[in-house]
Amino acid sequence: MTKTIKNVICTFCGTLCDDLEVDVSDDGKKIVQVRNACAIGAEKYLHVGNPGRVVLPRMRQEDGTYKDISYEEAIDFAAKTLLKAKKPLLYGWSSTNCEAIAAGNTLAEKIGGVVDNCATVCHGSSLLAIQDTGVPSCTLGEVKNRADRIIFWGCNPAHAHPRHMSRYSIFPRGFFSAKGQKGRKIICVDCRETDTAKIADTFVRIKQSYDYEVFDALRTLLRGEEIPDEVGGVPREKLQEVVDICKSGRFVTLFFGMGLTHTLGRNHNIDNGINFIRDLNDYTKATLIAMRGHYNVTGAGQVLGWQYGFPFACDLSRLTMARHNPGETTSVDLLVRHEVDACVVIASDLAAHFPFEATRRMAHIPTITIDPHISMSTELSDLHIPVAIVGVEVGGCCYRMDNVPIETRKCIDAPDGVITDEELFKRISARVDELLAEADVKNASEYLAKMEA
Amino acid sequence: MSEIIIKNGHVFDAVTGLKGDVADVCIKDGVIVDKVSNAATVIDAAGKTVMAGAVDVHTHVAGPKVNLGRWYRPEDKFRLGERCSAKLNPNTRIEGGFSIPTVFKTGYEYARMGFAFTMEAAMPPLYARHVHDEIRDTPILDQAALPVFGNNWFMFEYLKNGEYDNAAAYVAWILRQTKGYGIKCVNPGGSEAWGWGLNCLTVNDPVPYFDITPKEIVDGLITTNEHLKLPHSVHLHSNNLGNPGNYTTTLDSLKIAEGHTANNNFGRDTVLHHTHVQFHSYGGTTWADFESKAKEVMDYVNKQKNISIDTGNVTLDETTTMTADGPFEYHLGALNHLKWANVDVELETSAGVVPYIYGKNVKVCEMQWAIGLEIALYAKDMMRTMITTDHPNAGPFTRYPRVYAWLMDKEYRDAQLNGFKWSSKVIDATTLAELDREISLYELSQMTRAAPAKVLGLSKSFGGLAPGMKGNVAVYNINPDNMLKGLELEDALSKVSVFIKDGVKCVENGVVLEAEPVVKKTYWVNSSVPDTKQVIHDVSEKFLKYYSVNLANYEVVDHYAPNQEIVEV
Amino acid sequence: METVTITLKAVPDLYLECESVTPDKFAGKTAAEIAALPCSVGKCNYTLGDWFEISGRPGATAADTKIIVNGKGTDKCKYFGAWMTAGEVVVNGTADMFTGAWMEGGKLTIKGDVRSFSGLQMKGGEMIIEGRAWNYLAAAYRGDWRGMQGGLIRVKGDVGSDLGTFMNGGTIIVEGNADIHIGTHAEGGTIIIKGKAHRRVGGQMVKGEIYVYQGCDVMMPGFKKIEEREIEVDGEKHVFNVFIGDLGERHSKSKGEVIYGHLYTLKE
Amino acid sequence: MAEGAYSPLSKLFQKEDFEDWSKPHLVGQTTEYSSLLQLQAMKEGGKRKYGDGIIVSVITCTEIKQGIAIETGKTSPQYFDACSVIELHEEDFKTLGISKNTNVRVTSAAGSVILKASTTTQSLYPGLAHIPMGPWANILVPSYTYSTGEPCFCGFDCFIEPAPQEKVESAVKLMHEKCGLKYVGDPHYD
Repeated sequence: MTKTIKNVICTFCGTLCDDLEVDVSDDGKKIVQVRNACAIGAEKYLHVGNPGRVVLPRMRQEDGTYKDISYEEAIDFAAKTLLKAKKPLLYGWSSTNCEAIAAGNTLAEKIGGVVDNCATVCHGSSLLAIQDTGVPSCTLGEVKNRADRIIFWGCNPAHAHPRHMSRYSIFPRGFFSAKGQKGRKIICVDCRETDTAKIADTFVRIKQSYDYEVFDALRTLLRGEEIPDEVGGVPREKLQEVVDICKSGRFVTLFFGMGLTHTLGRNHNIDNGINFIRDLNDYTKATLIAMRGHYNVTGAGQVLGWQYGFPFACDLSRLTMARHNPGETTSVDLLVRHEVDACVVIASDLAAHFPFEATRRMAHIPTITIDPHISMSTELSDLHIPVAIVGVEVGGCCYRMDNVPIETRKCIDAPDGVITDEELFKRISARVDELLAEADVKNASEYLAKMEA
Repeated sequence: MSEIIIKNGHVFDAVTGLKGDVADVCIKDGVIVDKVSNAATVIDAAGKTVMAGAVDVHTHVAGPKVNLGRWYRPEDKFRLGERCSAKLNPNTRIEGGFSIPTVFKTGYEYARMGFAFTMEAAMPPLYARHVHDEIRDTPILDQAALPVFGNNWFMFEYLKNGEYDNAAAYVAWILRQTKGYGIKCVNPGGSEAWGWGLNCLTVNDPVPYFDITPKEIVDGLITTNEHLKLPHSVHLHSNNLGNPGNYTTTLDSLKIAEGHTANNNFGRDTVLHHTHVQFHSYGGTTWADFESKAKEVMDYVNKQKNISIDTGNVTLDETTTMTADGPFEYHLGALNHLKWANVDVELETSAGVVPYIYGKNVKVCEMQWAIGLEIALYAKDMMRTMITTDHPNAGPFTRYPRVYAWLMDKEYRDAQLNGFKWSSKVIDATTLAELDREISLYELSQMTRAAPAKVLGLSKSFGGLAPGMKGNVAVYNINPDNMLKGLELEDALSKVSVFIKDGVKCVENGVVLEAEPVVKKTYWVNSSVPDTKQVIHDVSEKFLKYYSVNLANYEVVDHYAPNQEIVEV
Repeated sequence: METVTITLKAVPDLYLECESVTPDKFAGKTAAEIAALPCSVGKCNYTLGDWFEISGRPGATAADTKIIVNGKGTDKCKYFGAWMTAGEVVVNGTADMFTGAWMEGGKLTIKGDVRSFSGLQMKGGEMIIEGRAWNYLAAAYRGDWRGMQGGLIRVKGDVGSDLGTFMNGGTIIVEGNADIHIGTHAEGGTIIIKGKAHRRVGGQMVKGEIYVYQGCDVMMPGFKKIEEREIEVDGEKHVFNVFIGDLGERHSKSKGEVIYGHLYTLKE
Repeated sequence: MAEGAYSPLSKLFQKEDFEDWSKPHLVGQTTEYSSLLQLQAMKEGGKRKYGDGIIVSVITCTEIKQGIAIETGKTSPQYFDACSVIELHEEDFKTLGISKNTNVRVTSAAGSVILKASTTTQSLYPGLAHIPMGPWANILVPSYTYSTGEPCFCGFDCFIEPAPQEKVESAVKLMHEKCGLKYVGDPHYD
């Protein structure tokens, strides 16, 4: 006998599909079956029961092996490491719930750390562009109900957001878009003919790293000015065609992804893209949405936003004020420039997704990784603290790629003794308070001064 | 058993009718009482002004567009590298932001000015969770939020067909789902039209594809509101905001209230609250011949007893405009060429954000400043007129004390007026220079305490010092016997001597004390009106077909509002 | 002009934030008072005395105060001369981020390189960099549309990317080469690059002038050649190809004339 | 040309130049560097070939296979198979003179790693190669961020040589060795 949980939220990508059906065993300990999920989502739920789940914190030993320790020891080690560090980095946050992120920020504020989330190597540049030129956006439901022109630029939902096209962008039938795909024209711009490009009506292959120039050409054409015969490997006629398709639409939506943020120019590519959309609004209705990767990277930014006013790369080391300056307070720069002397990796895999130069630095400073599973980071850090999996073993609030908050659901119980991110951070904070009280000081700065004296 | 007695202060309170008389205020277990034992903590308020905790009827301090504003305006925060003085209290959280303060700064700053309650003025139901997330993290303040209904597809259908039972049932359902407080209506029809890049500029422009007019929407909403007997009236931001000559639209919108009578058990006798009227009182045809119509609008407001307004005073700062009026923000962005952010919300509303600099040497801004003050000064019934800056649209709420000072001290505002680059032009196009009126402390206590509490249907617990009301008391370093002027007055109003919330002293001489013990509450309205078959059917159908989330994942569950104060209707 | 010489005692373990090192903060203080000025590494608060040997004495006002910074490890110090309004600062070595950021007046000389965000949103004064400058030299802070307002920056070596983003006024002279994104969103001011620029010069610019003597590898599509003209730049006359742009942007009008940004490259 | 504006090709193979963090990043490391390679290529008659290796511009992106593998586990064989490959255009296989699924040594300004050369359905153009995001790709990704926080994940140049006799390392081993940590075998918690 199994019981079925309906309307489960898939905690893999920023699409945050909320229509999964999960069959769990009677004792509520095992997931038996998952319906409606994409291949990745299904794997996420089904492999939870795989053997080899870590249930106790593991401390790295001299000889390179790991030794299981109790949560108390782990929490004490974490609190002391963070207090001793002059400028610790707390990176990740994108695969946990907002409650945990809020608890983490409280801790970061106590120990004067730098809080940074995965946006820093993902859509950070998009956020920089938004800071420079704003963002005419809308919810995914608007796209579903109204859009008749869809542009995918430097993103590949077929691989990265498998159900995006069927739920929101290409196929769904909405209030004003009853014809579904038939009523829509799909444009795909990329340097490789991705599987998304194969579905598109128009595929524009541009030379790698020429996005900025191409956007500029489109905007120039939109204003009826002349451009060279070829821009970024695309003939003028093709660009004119794209402009005409957009202008003839009633509701244009541009989805963009890593193809823009990871390549030459970074924020400027998106900056110019946003301005292209803004210009289009003089002729028709146009919006754009960033294809956020991890399921709650947006939420991590939202919490930082309302607590300190910045979407990512938030430096709290002054203890009295928050500072934000990507290029200085972003994780990769902090690690590569040797600006931080301790590191906490939460709900993300720094070692697997950062350039190696940064990873090596992480491996050489005291590092604590908080992750339900074994990952590259856990294998390179001094301490690995296992936690419950958000969206499977614990609920909590998460934000979709269009900033819509959705409450994730608990499906099964976490393994005995394994605690949640939120509880963990609250306990570390409590331990920090104890240590400050013991040393009889007001804040971490004084604590460090006392230690040095 | 905490007891406090505030001794010998000059008490200004519209509820008990005290106009500066020296009296004691007693609080026991967080509630105002007649007397307390000798064990009570004594706060000496001799030579000081005592008022109830203030209430903000319209402010944008939580939610998606507010946070988008925070996200995309890092330049609105501390300047990098500048060493700010150590926090006065290590137990408070880091504060940041000027025009869009972080949640911590919001709570602390409001408390420093003596505010106990604020109303988040626009909550897109789909984003309700986000709004409550931020409200939960805002310290000290009691808060509530108004869901927007003016561009809601369900309401369009029901109101078009005059199905008021269904409309009422749907509103009640949304209030339960989103933990909302009342009915907000922003640019009726216009924000939906913005879904196609269009707008509704008069009350008679039909909404594209929905064959209903703003007039019908507002009229229907008022009917629904009184049918539901909600504590607050319909909260309207009418069409055609911020354009020269828009005062006619404003009057048309206000006239819709004629013939409606308030029907509720909360002591509210208005049926329509028109917000930030300053933005809606413009004459002329272009920015060139743009002039003030504050008098025309206020004359109507003064004689029409069943409507209330708030001012929306311009504070002459660099700020960030944000409203659910999508088309307006696009228009504004095209005017000042600054960064434009926009969020359209499926089936419900739209929203926009644009930074704006109210320059001291820009004619239009100087005019807007004057018009805002005119509106307050023309008001006859202070129980229907409230002071706001439509935070952060006309200026950040942290500038309230400056606005109060301008209103209470003619010299101060004339100095500002004559200091303008275009002062002669502003004096010609407005009547501010002729107005000698100075708002009294008692009138201030009405406009910032009793009136908003009454209009919001909270007069049983907020806005006064009568026994039984919440123990929210603000003590200012103002001696009515020798009244402060200008900057000093502004200063005294921005830093309370003591602020007591729910019987807990949480601010002293402008310094926030331990913020933790104060239990902040989230207010929301639970209407007993049951769902109708039709509504149940429509909801399940529309969610299946048009929404991007499932019905089951729409509700704001309890842990988003850990300390709820549920207003049962 | 009185001179204060401060010498770094040790190389900072992480990065030293010493925004106190400006004539404005030093002026009229005794050596002891200067030594008491704050600086910090991460969350640890120190005083200048903890990190620097301080000799000499400052003038009564910022204007007649000169600060000379010596010692190994200056390249791990941020904010030298930030917010300075008058006087002079000389750094004998490489300086890290935010050197001369938000500078309003006076003279700032760096004998080595400066790292990113130097001269950020500069309002006035003169900054001479004898080595190379990294990215975001004289750019606007994140989200701000008010970049460099005035003053002069002269770089002897190369510069990185995002030079003079959102520039409103002032002059930047680069004697070496430049990387990508020069004068993006420029709304005024003059950028002179005597070497070559890589790509994306003048993207989204609406006003202002950019000289790139040896041209750029890839020209922005939004630029149109209008004429060839002899112009005197930085004391020398040359014949330039004159381009207007960025035609993709909305340009304002004055007296019926549309205002464009101008890009000049040397005519071979 | 001022020192540092261009990085000589030789730097490619002198790893320690990139080990030393305190050296300022070369101005426009990746971009200027690639334009140098183009110059060189032109000199040699428009060929991108040097010795038996070729120069390609590499992008690293997410893929559904890699996505699933991440959920299966970073130490799983699926993850290894999904990420330890470099996808090339058929043309480039010809120029390299190797057949599909041959191991190659890939070297960038940041590092050097052995990968398996394979083809893809998501067609590239000659001179453009793709490595799925992961530890192997990141050995090659230059950490230069142009002061935006975003490293050069896409569009950095690499030198590819056939290395049929070399072995592709497991992620954990690779990381431990490169970081100079003691490798005691992949974790197993069965």
